[in-house]
Amino acid sequence: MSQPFRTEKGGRIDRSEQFTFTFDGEEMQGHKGDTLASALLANGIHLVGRSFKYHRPRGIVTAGSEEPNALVGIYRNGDQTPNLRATQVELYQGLEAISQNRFPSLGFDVGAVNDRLSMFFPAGFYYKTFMWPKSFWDKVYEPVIRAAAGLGKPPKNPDHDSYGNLYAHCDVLVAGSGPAGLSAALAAAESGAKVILCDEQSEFGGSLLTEANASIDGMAPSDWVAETIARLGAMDNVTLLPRTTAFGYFAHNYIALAERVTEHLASPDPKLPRERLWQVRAKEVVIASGAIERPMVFPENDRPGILLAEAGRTYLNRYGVKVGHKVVVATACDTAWQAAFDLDDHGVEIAAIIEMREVPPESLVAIAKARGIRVEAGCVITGTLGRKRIKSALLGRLMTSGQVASGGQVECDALLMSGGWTPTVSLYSQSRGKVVWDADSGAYVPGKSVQKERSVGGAKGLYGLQATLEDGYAAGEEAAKAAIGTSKKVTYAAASGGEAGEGGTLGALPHDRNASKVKAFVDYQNDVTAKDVKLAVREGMQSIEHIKRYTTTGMATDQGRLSNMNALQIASGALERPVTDVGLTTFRLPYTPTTFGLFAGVARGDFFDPVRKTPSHDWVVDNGGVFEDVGQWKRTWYFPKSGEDMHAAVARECKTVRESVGLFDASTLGKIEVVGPDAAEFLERMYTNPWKKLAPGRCRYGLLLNDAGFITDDGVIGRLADDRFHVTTTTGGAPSVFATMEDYLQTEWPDLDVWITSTTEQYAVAAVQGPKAREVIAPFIEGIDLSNEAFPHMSVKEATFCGVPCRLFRISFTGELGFEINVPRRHGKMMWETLAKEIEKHDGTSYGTETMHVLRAEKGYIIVGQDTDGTVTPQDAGMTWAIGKKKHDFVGKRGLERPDLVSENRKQFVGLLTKDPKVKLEEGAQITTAENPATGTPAEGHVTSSYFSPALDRTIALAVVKNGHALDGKTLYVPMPDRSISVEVTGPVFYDKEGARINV
Amino acid sequence: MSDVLANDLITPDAGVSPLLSQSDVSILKAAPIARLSFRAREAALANAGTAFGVPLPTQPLSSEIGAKRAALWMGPDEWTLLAPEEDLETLFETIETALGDQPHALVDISERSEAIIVSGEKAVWLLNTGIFVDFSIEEFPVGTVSRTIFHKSPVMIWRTGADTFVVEAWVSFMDYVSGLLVQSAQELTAA
Amino acid sequence: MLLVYCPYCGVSRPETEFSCRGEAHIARPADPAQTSDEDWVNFLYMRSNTKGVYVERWRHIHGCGRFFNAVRNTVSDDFLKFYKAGEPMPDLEELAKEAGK
Amino acid sequence: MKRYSFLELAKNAFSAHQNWGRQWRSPEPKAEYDVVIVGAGGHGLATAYYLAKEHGVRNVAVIEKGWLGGGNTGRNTTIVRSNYLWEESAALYNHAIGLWHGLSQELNYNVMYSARGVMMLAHTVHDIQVAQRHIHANRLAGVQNEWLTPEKAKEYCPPLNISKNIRYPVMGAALQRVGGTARHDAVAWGYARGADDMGVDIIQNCAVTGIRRGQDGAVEGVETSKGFIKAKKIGVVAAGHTSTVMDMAGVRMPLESFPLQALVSEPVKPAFPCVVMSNTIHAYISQSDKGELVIGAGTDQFISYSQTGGIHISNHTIDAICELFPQFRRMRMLRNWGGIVDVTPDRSPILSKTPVQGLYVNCGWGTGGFKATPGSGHVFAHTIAKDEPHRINAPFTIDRFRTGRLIDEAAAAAVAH
Repeated sequence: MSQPFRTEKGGRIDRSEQFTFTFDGEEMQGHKGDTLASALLANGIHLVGRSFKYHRPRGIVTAGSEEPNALVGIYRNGDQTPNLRATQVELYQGLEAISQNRFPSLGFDVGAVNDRLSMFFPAGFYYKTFMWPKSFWDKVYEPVIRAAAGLGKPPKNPDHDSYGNLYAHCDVLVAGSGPAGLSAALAAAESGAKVILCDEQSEFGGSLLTEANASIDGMAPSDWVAETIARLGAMDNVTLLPRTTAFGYFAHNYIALAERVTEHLASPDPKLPRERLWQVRAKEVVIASGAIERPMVFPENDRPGILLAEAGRTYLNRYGVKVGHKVVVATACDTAWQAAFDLDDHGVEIAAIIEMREVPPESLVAIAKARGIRVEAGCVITGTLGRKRIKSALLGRLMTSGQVASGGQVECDALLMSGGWTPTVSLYSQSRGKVVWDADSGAYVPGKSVQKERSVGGAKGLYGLQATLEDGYAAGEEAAKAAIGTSKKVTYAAASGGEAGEGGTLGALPHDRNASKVKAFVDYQNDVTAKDVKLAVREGMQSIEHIKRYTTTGMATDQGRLSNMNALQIASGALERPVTDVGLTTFRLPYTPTTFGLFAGVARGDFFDPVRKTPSHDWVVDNGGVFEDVGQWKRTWYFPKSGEDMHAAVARECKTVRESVGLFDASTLGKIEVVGPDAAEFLERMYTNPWKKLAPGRCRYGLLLNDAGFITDDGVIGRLADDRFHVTTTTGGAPSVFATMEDYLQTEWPDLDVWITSTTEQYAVAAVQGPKAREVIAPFIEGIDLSNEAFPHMSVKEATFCGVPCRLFRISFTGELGFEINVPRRHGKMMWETLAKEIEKHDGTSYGTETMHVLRAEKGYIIVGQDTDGTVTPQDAGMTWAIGKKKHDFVGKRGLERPDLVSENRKQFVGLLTKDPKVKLEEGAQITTAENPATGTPAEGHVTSSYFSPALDRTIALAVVKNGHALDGKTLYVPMPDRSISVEVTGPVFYDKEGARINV
Repeated sequence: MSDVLANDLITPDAGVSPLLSQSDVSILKAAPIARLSFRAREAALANAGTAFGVPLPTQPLSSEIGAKRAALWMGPDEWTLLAPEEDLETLFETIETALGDQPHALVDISERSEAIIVSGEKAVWLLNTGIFVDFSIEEFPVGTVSRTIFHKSPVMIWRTGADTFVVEAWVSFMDYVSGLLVQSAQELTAA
Repeated sequence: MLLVYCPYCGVSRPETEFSCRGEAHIARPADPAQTSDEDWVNFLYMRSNTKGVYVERWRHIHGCGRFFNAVRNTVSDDFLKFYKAGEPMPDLEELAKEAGK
Repeated sequence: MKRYSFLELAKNAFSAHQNWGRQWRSPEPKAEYDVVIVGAGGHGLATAYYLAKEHGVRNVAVIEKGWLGGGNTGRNTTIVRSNYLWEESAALYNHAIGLWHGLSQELNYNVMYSARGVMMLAHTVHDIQVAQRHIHANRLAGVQNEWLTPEKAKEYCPPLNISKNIRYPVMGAALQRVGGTARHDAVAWGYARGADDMGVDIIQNCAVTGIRRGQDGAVEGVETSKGFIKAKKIGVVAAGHTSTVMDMAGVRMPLESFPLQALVSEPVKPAFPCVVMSNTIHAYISQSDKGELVIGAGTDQFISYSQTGGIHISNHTIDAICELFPQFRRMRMLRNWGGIVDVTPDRSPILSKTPVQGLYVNCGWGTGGFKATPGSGHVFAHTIAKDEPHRINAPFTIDRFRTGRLIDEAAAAAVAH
């Protein structure tokens, strides 16, 4: 029969809908509503994976996100996701799952040899060995260790799916929808608060979906859940988010949720994101994350078929699956007894209840007796048999001496265990709250609230259905009150059954086996045993953080949720110190592993970062231009004609500009309008240069320093009126210059009557440069006499271009006659196309940033950020001329007087000419005095810019060189891997040294 | 009131087809408009308001509207003044003249940004895919204007109706902003 | 993502709308020419970097553009006070005491 | 101290590992030491180790507020490289690289130094210029670093997306083959074990609450939660808490402590062969021996001692990683944490005497201190023992901020155009 472990009836699965899925290629059936884990169990499959280090066969242990063993790879539509918990994977038609960390197969895994040799692999073994011979580490040991480690196979192909993002605000966020969460959400919502209720599972209800032995307001718990969810769903102020994990609790009540939107669907609509990140600012948070059951640490506690008791109950009541036909229940607390009773109700044979406590509650014993279930009190499990599935359990009787006497063997095909309950304090801990030790329950519980949150129910160690419901209601009211100032008392539901249980145990259980031979696992996935923890202590590790890092306990994909408390207890015992003195590791986000794509969201491709384009962009694309990324901007790099490479294109562009005319898009340069009666005074303080005497209609080059004295930006500044300046900055520097100006203006000189406005995008800017520049623009400019006399170099004036208002600058970054036309951005395309057409008539060219760089280098103009690097002063750059000598202060003036900035041996800006005019230096190449310097020789400087100069028909370079200004004509060397290049130091101006070409 | 304004001053660009047209949300490109940045200390506000035609709001994040005019509070000494684009030059002159020697800064920023109109019952949802501001009507009532961040781009949001928002961004960011909004809206049409 | 209150806008917004500009109340010396190298380096680089209650400058860069000051506990990241630029530094001990209550 | 070896491991296996000795003691502090080191991170422990080993100064205490190696040593992304721009930096980090190579053998503790290569991507013309400048400078300084074309970069790191169609295509990379990763905890533990063996007292859970100075201004010792400990020399190696500790001696520091986040994915089989860094789009990634992808994120914009950070920082880092390695989009974050990094104005460390006699400080490593651990400890031990800096750390003074003689590693990243 298919699904031999399926119950006859019951469970929340839809038996009318059957799905076929595969596990390691084998076809199986399950139902709608199953998880992969429940479907596998229904098919009698417990062995689902191999452990990390010893490759031991492992089975499903839990029914939740804390599952350490049942990690599988899921394949669909060419996408592959490793390490998904089978307990969380919802079944759909055609689901394809594979097991992990085994070779060649799950059943036969050669890695299992590690288990046989495990005596050589105690905790931290790799720190003690693999050191000889030295060369073996990289070549032999490490590759082997790496291949053996890891779990699933990494995805190979780019992800097809998309991921969404949503910011949300609410009054009360409730994380978790068990009894405490549901009642809290209800109370808060009825109080009028805006509520978001999320739960990591596909269905709301949490433990109520497992609870068969209780009633709420006379209803079965699951019916009460349905009714409550219906009520909440009908309210406008409530957002219900199933399949949504609150995975991160950040400062100031900022919570991140991961919603799985399509993962459970067989064929999702591709328009839907696979997952969605919710970033929620909540006024108040209710943490209702419940508690999870603790495994018992006994020898061979890791066999497939050994599960937590509550998981066994969940599989039965929620999924209609029996974990076995003959089940042993091992427990130290009351709650697990109910698992035995529920299974018994479904006809599963309970081989025995092995109760650690000498005197379990009489009421439970009585029920067991009535059902005819064998009870062994004062007993523990001391071992198990069965390699790929448990076959029997060894019993040990606890003696008053503390010793354990053998108590025989019980056959079984599954074992349910319960060491008690551990509150899930992850979110509380992430909120930076400090947990406190509760000796009564033997658990860490939330202490004082640090943020605006409260833990309820199991999450704070409170159990029992009625108590939990009441706690939830009260917390919901309280949260609403805190968030919106009012709350409404709601009618509490009355529950019967689901009482809180007593009991529990921590740490390794006593046994009568050879302690040095047996393995009792603390952390299943990472194969950490009780022995390992003790060894770490023996080796001097005293802090729990050291123990964790040394043994790797708690570092598996469940982040220690299952293992921490047992490890802590074992460490405490070994250290002979109380648990509270051992410390506790911090729970870090995410609560459960969270998809990278979720964090990355929509930021991919062109939406990875805004693509900023200028108005010429389309024209450039149409005309074959090549772009470079400059910050977020796309700037035209060069315009190759057919057959041209970059070098040829740039050479042609350079030549054309110098001989006739070129058109360049300068729109990306930063533009700041400085306006107000104190505008000149402000610039006087910001820039090194003097501004007060600059006449309206004139421009000046401005140099900007930081207060340390180093060059940070530059640009031409035009005075449009007494109280109005048009400032330009570098492209990359635009935001920081603006911010710096605001900073000084607002915080140092708030008395100045001046304001700054960014106009970078207000204008499109075309630079027309070259001897024919005037002829090119003349037909379109109205309102200005463009003659050299009327509108000389460094002029600015408002006019019109093709009837559109423009600001015309006569400036040059090429050394040629040049104009820059600023038109309102919308007309930028028109301007560009008009000018592009016009320059053709003059045999001109469009040119890009590379040619711009060459032309300015021929003239020795610096590029801030290329020829300067944040360590260059105006003196270094040979720009003392830019400093207003009479100014008492400007930003950077005092910095420039510091000892090292006025010392000898500073690197200074010079030109370099290679002895061989064909040899082009590499930018960044180092400069030395020795032709073949010894390794470690300090460099005299480095090449900052280097190009082939078509105008000079040779290569040129700019550099910073120690005392460079005094080295004119001297020979230095640029040592390269294959040779040393000799260079002559020159001034930085290579072309038209007297500057005649600008003034025509 | 503000919905009226959207029809009055911020109008869909007639020549451009909608960027997004779904039953629950649409995105329309707004027609060009005159935008002036006005900066001044308090003393100059009254004159400026008179010259502009509506008073400059002093309540943070608020807007004042009048016939073919809107004044948006951008900061304690900064306003964006909106008017039909044909009024740009006269408006500029009028304000400059009215203020005379009173210290202030008036700068034409008409072309610095572009606007889109996002409207529909899913407008808030759509904006919240990239903006972390609480757009509930209590927190962000009609008439509220605020600069903020949309994913990785600075934007300005102006709520002109319960379900209508004007979203402005610097021109070179608009492809990014509108592109992402359109993309994010796709899932609303999923089965 | 911290929640920062802008005293000019009167609203709290996530920190990415703001730019944090380091320790507050470090004024640029009034007369740099008369300032010693030691005092200049104090202005440029030396910071309290306090573990505890700290005063820092924030700018509402993607909002109203204003600089303002905030008092923050650098251990908890809780803000204790926001105030406009130009206002005097509050009594930090007093604030710390109040926050501790 | 029993030496570790295969043989020793085997021997102990047959005694069920019951006979392994302590790796270090947990002593109570003595009344007086020759040197007190404040901070038992990698740098502090290495300092103590080399004080004892190379300078014969064994009467040393390392005082640690928490647990040894619990600060940035145990929280970083374990990248080791030395291809820094300035000669001073290259010398310092290369000194460390030299020590890394034999460190496992030196310490008899496998620190798993894995020279997997560190590749720094260039996405823009400006990046290429910066990378080339580094390569040329490194070559002259004797530091290995080489340029790779995008194709060669992909050959070295097959998962890398070198498509021209991504937002910031990879235009090449600088590769330092001798760079790589090491096991961070093992570095702290190895130095602790070595130092302890030579008599150094490592005193954990002991907070320094004051630095006592005498009439002459010189240090006399430290006040701690376990009482006063006398010492004529105090070396402060407290990373993010340096300002706080130095303040106890009345010394103001040019430091700001920022939260720096890092994260790991769930472990997977080998998927990533080296270390890749991208300054332009802010991401770095490697894969640990355990199989986790180890990813470094950025710092928050404000100082903080909270050891947490904002989610937007992770978002930006992961979107960059997914852009470069789109196949990792379906990987999942397992753990995210924060450290506190002390940053100087020029992004270079301070390894220096101080204006206070007997007080030495080793700080300012910013986001990249792990790689320097052995070298830093080595030259700082020299500085303390001789009361004068080693040739290599001589430029890394506090005074450089006054004079303006910065070692500005941030500078070369200046914006272009």
